[in-house]
Amino acid sequence: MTNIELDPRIIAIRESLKDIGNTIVIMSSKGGVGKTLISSLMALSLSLKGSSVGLLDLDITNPSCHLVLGINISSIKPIEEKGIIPPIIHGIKFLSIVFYSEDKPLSLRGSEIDYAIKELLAITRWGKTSYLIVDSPPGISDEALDILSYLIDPRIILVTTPSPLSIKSIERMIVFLKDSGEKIIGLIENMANKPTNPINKICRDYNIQYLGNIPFDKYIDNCIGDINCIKTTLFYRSIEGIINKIT
Amino acid sequence: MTNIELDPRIIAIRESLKDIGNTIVIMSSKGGVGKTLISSLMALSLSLKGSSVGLLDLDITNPSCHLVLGINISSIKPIEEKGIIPPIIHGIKFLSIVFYSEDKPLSLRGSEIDYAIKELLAITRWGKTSYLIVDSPPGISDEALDILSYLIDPRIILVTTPSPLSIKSIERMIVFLKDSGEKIIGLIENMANKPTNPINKICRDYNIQYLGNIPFDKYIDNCIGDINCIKTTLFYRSIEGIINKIT
Amino acid sequence: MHEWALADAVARYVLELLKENNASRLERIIIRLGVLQSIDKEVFMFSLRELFRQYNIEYSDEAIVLIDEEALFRCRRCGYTWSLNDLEVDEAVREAIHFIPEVVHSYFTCPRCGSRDFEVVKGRGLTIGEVVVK
Amino acid sequence: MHEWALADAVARYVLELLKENNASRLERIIIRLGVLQSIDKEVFMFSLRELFRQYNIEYSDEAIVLIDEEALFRCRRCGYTWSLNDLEVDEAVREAIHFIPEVVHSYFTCPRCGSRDFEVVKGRGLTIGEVVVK
Ligand SMILES: Nc1ncnc2c1ncn2[C@@H]1O[C@H](COP(=O)(O)OP(=O)(O)O)[C@@H](O)[C@H]1O
Ligand SMILES: Nc1ncnc2c1ncn2[C@@H]1O[C@H](COP(=O)(O)OP(=O)(O)O)[C@@H](O)[C@H]1O
Ligand SMILES: [Mg+2]
Ligand SMILES: [Mg+2]
Ligand SMILES: [Mg+2]
Ligand SMILES: [Mg+2]
Ligand code: NI
Ligand code: NI
Ligand SMILES: [Zn+2]
Ligand SMILES: [Zn+2]
Repeated sequence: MTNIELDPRIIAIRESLKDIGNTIVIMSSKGGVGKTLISSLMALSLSLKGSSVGLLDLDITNPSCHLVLGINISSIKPIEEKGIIPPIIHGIKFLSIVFYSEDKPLSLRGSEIDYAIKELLAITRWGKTSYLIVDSPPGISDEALDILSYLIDPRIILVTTPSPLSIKSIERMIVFLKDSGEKIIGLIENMANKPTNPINKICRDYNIQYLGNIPFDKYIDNCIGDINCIKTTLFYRSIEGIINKIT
Repeated sequence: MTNIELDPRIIAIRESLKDIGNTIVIMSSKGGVGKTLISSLMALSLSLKGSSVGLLDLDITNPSCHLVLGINISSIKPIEEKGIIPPIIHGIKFLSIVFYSEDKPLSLRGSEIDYAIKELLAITRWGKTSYLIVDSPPGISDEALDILSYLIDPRIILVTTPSPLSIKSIERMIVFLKDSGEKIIGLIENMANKPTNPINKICRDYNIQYLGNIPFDKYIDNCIGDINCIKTTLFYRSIEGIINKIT
Repeated sequence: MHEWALADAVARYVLELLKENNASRLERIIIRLGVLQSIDKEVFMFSLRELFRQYNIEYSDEAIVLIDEEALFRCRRCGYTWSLNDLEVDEAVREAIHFIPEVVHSYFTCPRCGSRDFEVVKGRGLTIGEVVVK
Repeated sequence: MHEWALADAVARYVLELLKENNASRLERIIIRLGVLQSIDKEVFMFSLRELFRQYNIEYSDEAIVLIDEEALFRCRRCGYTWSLNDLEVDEAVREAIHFIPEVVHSYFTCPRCGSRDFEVVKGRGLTIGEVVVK
């Protein structure tokens, strides 16, 4: 064991995550491809199907899962008891730094992001949880590196759109993940009315499962913040289909 | 003068940027709102109108301006001469870390991003340049903080879409920028067929100029990498309109 | 109160150190408590002793040394330095910061230039200064 | 060759130091040259002397001390440590790295676990060790 790993918080993190069954991380180095919508709706769908599920928003400088699920962060807070216990909202154990940053701007240097993530992970008591869904920011920097280092056996779902700009970006991320032997569950193609050739080709080239496409859904924006509305959308039905495939 | 500022590279940066007329930074803490398309096309439009213009891609871990402009990074390189001289492509002095990372994945911790940006800025010889357009990544971390610290008198163009998730994000960014007295040129509303009420309201509330909307353009993705195709798009015409407003 | 969680992290850390060094007794541990985490020293000390007992960690009463650390900030933009005492901090904000000290960047800006690009030079939270095991 | 640019940064830095300290002469400057920047020592020394001359910086011949620094990497995932000599680096890659040393993260992964999450412990590039002005 090296000195790096002897940060007391790293030891605490191992302990606090030990009763989590599956850790599923939603990733893409491109922004705006739907990571936050997908992670929030996956957590919702798993919860409605009766699983015990946690949702952890690790987009530290731009958290937004609470907006998708319509969580009022000023009235609901984690309980402080030998650490912090995430509030349960729509059946989901939800944790985000917005409980503490209050939707104010939070600009942090990378090393500060690393510190904040370590602290969040170390003091949170998830308890027995079948699925922990983790939302992540774009880019490949401290958040992504921390997720791969500190979480226990993270399994990754990649998200891309068929846009040429997203494609290059997802290829770079795949190489990055494969090099260090990360486990990739598969890839979701978002904002595509049907599976496209370039994305199918990437899945074949890199031997990654194509988990499904999510059509462009012009109603989704109107439903943000209202889960009853969300549940009626095509987007949500697509997520349910994908959940059935991977559970 | 404090010790922080006495990094030799900081002094070199001041020198290397001194002949730049206007530094315009395209920013938003939300990803996928169109920052890269907008910055690349702005540089192109300014260049075609006869201005001397530079384009600097500071999305270090996910650079993509070269993809928009169809720049072949393996055949074209900066020239090394008492520093590096950005190649001129479509009349644009273009600089991106991809010239050195070669479109491979580049995962960097925040402190490494800070180092890379300092190095890039310190050794580049822009020469006399009327406009330097700077593309930036989402989030509010080292790249954004470095841009505001190291560039000389940066003036900011904000980008958002009308989506509720982008709106919260742009509000946080505006507060962040206003607190430290940054100069905001104005805001572009992307993927909106006409100006929307919520974005107009933000502009009024924070006293920011509404620079214009860019309609959803379903042809833009097909033109990525081909500037002749790009020049025929509605997206490009919208950018020309905005350029006329701010120059 | 999350003193328990912080104490548990320290106790498990000592446990691993003892194992690694084939040691049986904690001779000394210096723990700095940065003021941003607002750690209640008595509660923390009580939790730590209780956890040492649970984990069968042998130690003498004088082994545990707690040191307070003031908070100091420095602006990366303009170089200005200030301390927490220079600021008015209301209770709700102090509460938020005590969980995740990094959120100071949401509530404060540099008193001189308004930038949020400042560093917490010291006083962030719990750090371990020195440990001796035998 | 961008030795000139690096030397110019150092020369301007010395100039500011002299001004700040109301000093007139550079007594000593220790410059460490990390191997990743592949700085040609002769070209660098030549450029530095030329620039000192241009900026009217007075100094004695022994004032400038250049020290080579080997590159050392450490994996943040598994703790493994290695040096540049353990790697085969082709010319084009060395060329890319010498401009922006951080792009090592594009070309190399940890030899033990494959992670790109490693740090450059030393040997990154030019750093100033000590300066004395009078
Ligand atoms: N399938 C879809 N149909 C329509 N709009 C979508 C779809 N997926 C995402 N969006 C739009 O993209 C925006 C960004 O989604 P988000 O989940 O925040 O992406 P990310 O987390 O990757 O940045 C949303 O606000 C929404 O407007
Ligand atoms: N006005 C628009 N019309 C249609 N698609 C757009 C428009 N603006 C952006 N896009 C789409 O959004 C994607 C992301 O754009 P990009 O410029 O890379 O955003 P950012 O740099 O903010 O992440 C593009 O690949 C394109 O598919
Ligand atoms: Mg997101
Ligand atoms: Mg792992
Ligand atoms: Mg971009
Ligand atoms: Mg400024
Ligand atoms: Ni507490
Ligand atoms: Ni060179
Ligand atoms: Zn300041
Ligand atoms: Zn390793």
